[in-house]
Amino acid sequence: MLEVSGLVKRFGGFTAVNNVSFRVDQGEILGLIGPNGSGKSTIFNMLSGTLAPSSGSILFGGHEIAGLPPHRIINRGIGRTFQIPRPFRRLTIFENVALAGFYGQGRHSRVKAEEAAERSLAMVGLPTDRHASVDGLGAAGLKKLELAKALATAPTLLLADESLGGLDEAEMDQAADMLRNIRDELGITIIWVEHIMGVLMRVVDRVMVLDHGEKISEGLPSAVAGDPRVIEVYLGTDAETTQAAAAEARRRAGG
Amino acid sequence: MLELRGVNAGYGTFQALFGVNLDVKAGEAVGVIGPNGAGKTTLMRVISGLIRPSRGAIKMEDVDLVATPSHKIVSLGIAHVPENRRLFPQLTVDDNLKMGAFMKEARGHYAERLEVVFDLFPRLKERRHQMAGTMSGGEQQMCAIGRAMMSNPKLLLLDEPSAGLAPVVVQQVFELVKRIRASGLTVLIVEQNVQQVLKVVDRAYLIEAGTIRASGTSAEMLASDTVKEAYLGV
Amino acid sequence: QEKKIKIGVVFDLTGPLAGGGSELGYIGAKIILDHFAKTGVEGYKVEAVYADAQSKPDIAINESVRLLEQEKVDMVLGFFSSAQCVPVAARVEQLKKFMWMTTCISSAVFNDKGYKYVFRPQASGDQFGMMTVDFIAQNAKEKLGKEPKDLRVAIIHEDGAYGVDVSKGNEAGAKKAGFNVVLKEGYSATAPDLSALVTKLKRAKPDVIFHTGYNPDITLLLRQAREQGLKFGALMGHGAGYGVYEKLKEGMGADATYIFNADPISIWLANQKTMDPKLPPVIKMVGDEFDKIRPGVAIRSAHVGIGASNTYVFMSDVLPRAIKKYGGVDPEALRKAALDTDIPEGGTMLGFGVKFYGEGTAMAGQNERSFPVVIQYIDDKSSVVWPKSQAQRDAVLPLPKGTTYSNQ
Amino acid sequence: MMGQGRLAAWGIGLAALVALPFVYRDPYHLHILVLILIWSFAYTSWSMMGRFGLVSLGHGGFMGIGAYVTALLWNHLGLSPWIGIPISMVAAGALALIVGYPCFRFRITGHYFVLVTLALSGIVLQVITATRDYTGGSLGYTPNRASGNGLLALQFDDKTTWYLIALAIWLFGIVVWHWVDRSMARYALEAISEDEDAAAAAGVDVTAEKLKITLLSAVMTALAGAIYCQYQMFITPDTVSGIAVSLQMVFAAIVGGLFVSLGPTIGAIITIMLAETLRIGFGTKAVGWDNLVYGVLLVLFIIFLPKGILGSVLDRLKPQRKVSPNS
Amino acid sequence: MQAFVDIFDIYLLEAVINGILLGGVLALLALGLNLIFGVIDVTWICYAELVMIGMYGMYFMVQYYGISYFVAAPLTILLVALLGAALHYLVIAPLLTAPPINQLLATGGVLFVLQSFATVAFGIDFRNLGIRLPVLAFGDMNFSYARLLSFVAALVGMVCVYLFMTRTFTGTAIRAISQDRQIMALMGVDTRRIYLITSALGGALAGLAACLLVLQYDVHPFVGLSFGPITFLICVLGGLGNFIGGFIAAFVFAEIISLGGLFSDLEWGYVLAFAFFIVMMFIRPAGLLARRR
Ligand SMILES: Nc1ncnc2c1ncn2[C@@H]1O[C@H](COP(=O)(O)OP(=O)(O)OP(=O)(O)O)[C@@H](O)[C@H]1O
Ligand SMILES: Nc1ncnc2c1ncn2[C@@H]1O[C@H](COP(=O)(O)OP(=O)(O)OP(=O)(O)O)[C@@H](O)[C@H]1O
Ligand SMILES: [Mg+2]
Ligand SMILES: [Mg+2]
Repeated sequence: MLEVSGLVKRFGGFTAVNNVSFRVDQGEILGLIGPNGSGKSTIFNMLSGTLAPSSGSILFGGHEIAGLPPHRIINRGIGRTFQIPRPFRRLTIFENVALAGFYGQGRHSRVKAEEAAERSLAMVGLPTDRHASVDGLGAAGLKKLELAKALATAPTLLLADESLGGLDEAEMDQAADMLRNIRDELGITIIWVEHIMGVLMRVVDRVMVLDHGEKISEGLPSAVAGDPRVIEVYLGTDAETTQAAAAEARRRAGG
Repeated sequence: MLELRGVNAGYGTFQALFGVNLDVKAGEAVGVIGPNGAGKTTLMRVISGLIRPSRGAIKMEDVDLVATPSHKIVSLGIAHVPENRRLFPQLTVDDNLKMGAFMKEARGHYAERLEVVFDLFPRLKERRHQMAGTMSGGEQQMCAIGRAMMSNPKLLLLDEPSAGLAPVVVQQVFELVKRIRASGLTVLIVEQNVQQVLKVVDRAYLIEAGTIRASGTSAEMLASDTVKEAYLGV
Repeated sequence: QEKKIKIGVVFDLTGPLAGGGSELGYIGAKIILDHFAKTGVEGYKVEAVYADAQSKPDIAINESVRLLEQEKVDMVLGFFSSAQCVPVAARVEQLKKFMWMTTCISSAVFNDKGYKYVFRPQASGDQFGMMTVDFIAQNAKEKLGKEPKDLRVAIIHEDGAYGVDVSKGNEAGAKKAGFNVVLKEGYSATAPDLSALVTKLKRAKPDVIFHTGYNPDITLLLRQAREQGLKFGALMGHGAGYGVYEKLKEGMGADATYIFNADPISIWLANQKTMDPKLPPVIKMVGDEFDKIRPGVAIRSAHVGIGASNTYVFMSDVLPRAIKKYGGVDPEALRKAALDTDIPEGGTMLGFGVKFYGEGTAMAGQNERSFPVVIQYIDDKSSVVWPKSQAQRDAVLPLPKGTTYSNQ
Repeated sequence: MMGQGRLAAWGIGLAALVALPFVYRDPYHLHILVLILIWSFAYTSWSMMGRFGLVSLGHGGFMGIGAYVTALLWNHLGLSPWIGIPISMVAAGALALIVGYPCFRFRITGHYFVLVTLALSGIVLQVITATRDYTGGSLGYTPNRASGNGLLALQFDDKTTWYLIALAIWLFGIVVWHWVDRSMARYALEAISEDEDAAAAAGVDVTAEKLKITLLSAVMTALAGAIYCQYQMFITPDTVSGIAVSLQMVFAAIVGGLFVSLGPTIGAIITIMLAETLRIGFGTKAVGWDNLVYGVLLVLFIIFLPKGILGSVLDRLKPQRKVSPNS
Repeated sequence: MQAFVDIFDIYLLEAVINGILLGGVLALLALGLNLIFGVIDVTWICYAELVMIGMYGMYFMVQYYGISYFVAAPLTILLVALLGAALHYLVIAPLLTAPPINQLLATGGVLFVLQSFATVAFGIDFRNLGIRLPVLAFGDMNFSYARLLSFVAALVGMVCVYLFMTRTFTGTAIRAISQDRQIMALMGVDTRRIYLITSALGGALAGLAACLLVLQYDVHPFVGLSFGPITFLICVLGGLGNFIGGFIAAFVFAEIISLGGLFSDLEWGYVLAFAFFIVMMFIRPAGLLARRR
């Protein structure tokens, strides 16, 4: 459903994303990993239209979307979360999500938007109370709100940027389950950026690794976890845990 | 070295800490763990003076921190790496580091400290003229730690330093904590990454809903049922 | 019930216009009103209610409406800026109340408006402009040695109501006289820089500059003119800033000498021999009172006299007639009394006479006998040099050799 | 949704307002009331975008266009204000689009936006002054008196008529305010004012939403300018298009309360009444003191009632917004 | 064609140079504002009114008390510096956490206060220092000494401020403070002190401008209106907080006014300058010197 080829992003003289090509299939969860500053969020920004690519093509459902403004892309069905949550603090939690529901789905009906908001909030486990304020949300709550906003836009492809950062382990597991549910129940395709390998490897179907803006590896979790280059630039001594997690995932999938 | 007795603190009418007692001895590395919203960050803030306790005593080497204006607390040797980095996004990396050495006591050693920090994080040296706000999450974390190191502190407060970092870098950070500690610095570190953090600290506190639930050496904590059940959510 | 006339008086006591001359006009009017408050008029007590228009037209409107409708004054008097007189006159007319303007010289105030209740004894702005042009036209050959068609003149003005109106008079006059107008330009009185204008003047090489402005911009223009080395034969000012010699002197020192200024004659300069004998004591009284308020002023500004004289005409001529002949101080009586006014030349402190254009004429309400004079500042004194009938000395024209701006 | 009680309160209030000029006839006070209503409408129009962080100092320009275009069309072409006003509103709207589109497209926000709009009102002021052959320049401009039908020319001598017109216009402004407040567009604009990227990522067409509200606000402001001109029968560049006017709008809206519908109205009442009372109170006895006190009071209001007078009062009355349980 | 040639005469050169000199005046004015508005992100709408008070200070010291110009100047600078500090302490400090629009308005209120204070205290008269500096003549062209002085002061001031802001710790702290005020305490920075230093410095620069402007302009309570808006536009055109940009922008603006005034009407010169500003905002929103993103 998504086909990216030759994607490049330069900031001044610095190339943050360098000639990256990949594809994502319907119903898949693709893990996107790589060292800090390797260009993951930048790719998300280009996919969602927040940044215009310097060059390259992004085909989504057969249409070229590279360089379209964000609202057009969202209306075509790509939803995203931000790595650092960006809630609208002057709106209530419900309004935050209803807003995304209304505009993200092409401004059709307010009723539909509010239904979508209720569904999404319930899905991520936030209260559907219409007056609850964002100020009361902790780190985990804000991450959930990001997800709920993205879901309310009724995406077919969800870009989740570090949905687990700063969560405690209990909540991390919950969140991972949530992502999987989103795929399983709603049939939403997901690209997931995360640094917590123990969780990521258990959930994703496929992994792509970036370094210095270039793709250095791609494949099944177990294969990537064993790739010496990935271990060197990214996993380090975490490699064992990662491989264990990948192995467990394969076992579960197989069984 | 650092001593908290019966500290209450909060935000407006909301109380986040309830009678917290905590000790850090010189040269020690101490961890603080606990679920989201437990009050860990609040604890760090109350030590570095960003918020004021509503009750209780805080002492650093016998100096009463409660009576010290917050901008003077740094010169007592406490450096705080805040949650979410809090860099100055429109300043270059260099200028951010410079801000870390703002105190009179630190200005003289600016050049030396800069060397130390660049040694720790060569990436920062490469990017010294980039605006901090445009760097990746991990680079920003390095910059934040570097900035705190610039003041040549005795006690380093680290609030979730590994959040958002790539596994290799997380390793590095924990290595770094070890090294910092080995160099004689005292470290108080808040982490979600319990397994990892307990490997590098001597002792740890478990905080939950604003109160200290358990404390002990790393080994004790790893073994403790309270920790497992309350925190690891098994 | 006691008989009383209540007069609402509106001037600008704050804001840029206050310093531009409005406050001086206010002082003049107040001296006269205070005087009549003591004596009363034909058994009527005189009470004045003052208001500050703050140099803003909308406040002038509000204050006038308030005075008329809230304070129940019988009439309004005063006003300095034409930008205020235009709307206030329309309002007053609509309310059928009586208005007596002491300054507001723009011709636009009356032009074809057909007012019935609004009167102005003062000369209009284009008359100012034409007066100076006329003076130059009459002296071009003799003093400047040029045929009018060879005379290069520049007309510059601040772009407010006042400057624009005067410049129209300048332009019309220049056309009639057949001058070669080499530059005509307006500028904002708050402009921080006039050097481009000075450069253009240098390029245009005018023999005579006709200028209308307030003190800050006059100082700035002449200062920049000096610094950039602008030379010319004569500078003709037109009231407002040029009417306040003190300020010219402060800003320009000796260079203020030989500047011409068109204004109603300063009452202290008016030819007292040809004047109605009951006026000189009033002039002296105004002078004494003014000195009490503002001690140590070398040349009393014409604005004071304008305020005083024009108020005096109303109090001593129109008002008594309204009471005696038309039985009161209602707008109708005042209007009829004003239309009856017939003061010959020499009958006012400013020298001119008063007779208003009647209803149905284009300038209805305007004094047809008023005229300004041209004075020249020489050695810290101001002397009338034009028209001939009033002239006290011969004009120094062109600027003598050796003076800063002289093009000789 | 409006509660029964509030609806009733609005109803009674309105009835009282409509009845007022038939009971109370002091012309000067009515004059001030008409001015307050017209300005309230102008301030409400400003706050329409101001409340979303789109602080414009260019609204003086829109007001000037409303007033001058209407009056010029009437005087030169004899076009009735009934046609002239819509044309002037279209003109103001066009200008708003011309300046707004690039501003929003290129993400000109905050201080930058404030200053671009400041320059805009500067330009309109200068242009009106410099084209004095048509506009009368700083001498001001007066619509010609209608010879015949006052209704056609929108000219009335009667204060009561004007009071009712101004009241209707003001009410229209309040209704539009509520309409925006309850629309989805409000969510979008609040979101935009906090974080444009995040709003865009939620599907909001940032440029379009901002343009729409700017257009609405500019067009309404032009209407206010035109009505002001028809009432006063006189305009000068300084009273309708100067930077001072723009500042005055911001002042009143903030002092009254930017985030409540009646805030700008309260702001208008307070600033106008205060200025009037102080000016009349001090009279010519203490020249200049009224503005001094006025300025000091403004500063104090802003420091001590940062949410505006009405906003702060309502805050006290209302229970705190519910804070959700920590999740 | 002839008209075209006519334009390129000595007067054009004079206009260009006068534009540069006016640029000096504007640059001097913009310098302090850039520090306050551009760097610590506090809007002093009343900045030009501080200059006005400074001009009155100069006037009274020199004219009334007969103090020599060179003694009065530092006193004035000190006076306005104190005024700047007071402005911060009394008006801005309570509003630091409020939305920026409230700061803008509060200082707008101060603008009223200062104007009417000047009216009440000094009267409505236009006042002039009456110092007449000699003229510099080069053949047919003449230039203002006072303006040259402003130009030099602006240049020196700009270099000093630039060095101060980039080279010193305090300067860095000043640049940092608008970005994250809360966290400054962790750096050992007393935010109140930094704000006071900056406000006083901003005030002092306004005072410096006052000392030089009083040589060229009449003082009156509304003199600030002549400069206020233009100064703000210059700061933004140059890029907020960018001192070199602000310096250059002042000259660009001045040239437009000067040449626009020469080729067309003076009034249209200003319209042109404002329009240029708006257009530039679209082309280079982050200031003249900023690289386009
Ligand atoms: N600025 C604030 N205002 C009001 N309440 C706050 C504020 N910051 C934190 N809180 C509340 O105080 C409590 C403790 O927060 P704190 O940030 O100390 O938790 P934490 O242990 O650091 O959590 P996390 O692991 O998510 O960082 C939480 O309930 C939080 O909602
Ligand atoms: N606006 C910008 N200007 C200049 N450089 C930028 C900009 N945005 C991002 N970069 C640089 O591009 C690189 C990639 O950044 P990106 O945020 O995509 O990293 P990331 O892979 O998401 O890292 P992390 O895991 O730490 O979030 C980084 O080196 C960053 O400094
Ligand atoms: Mg990232
Ligand atoms: Mg925390």
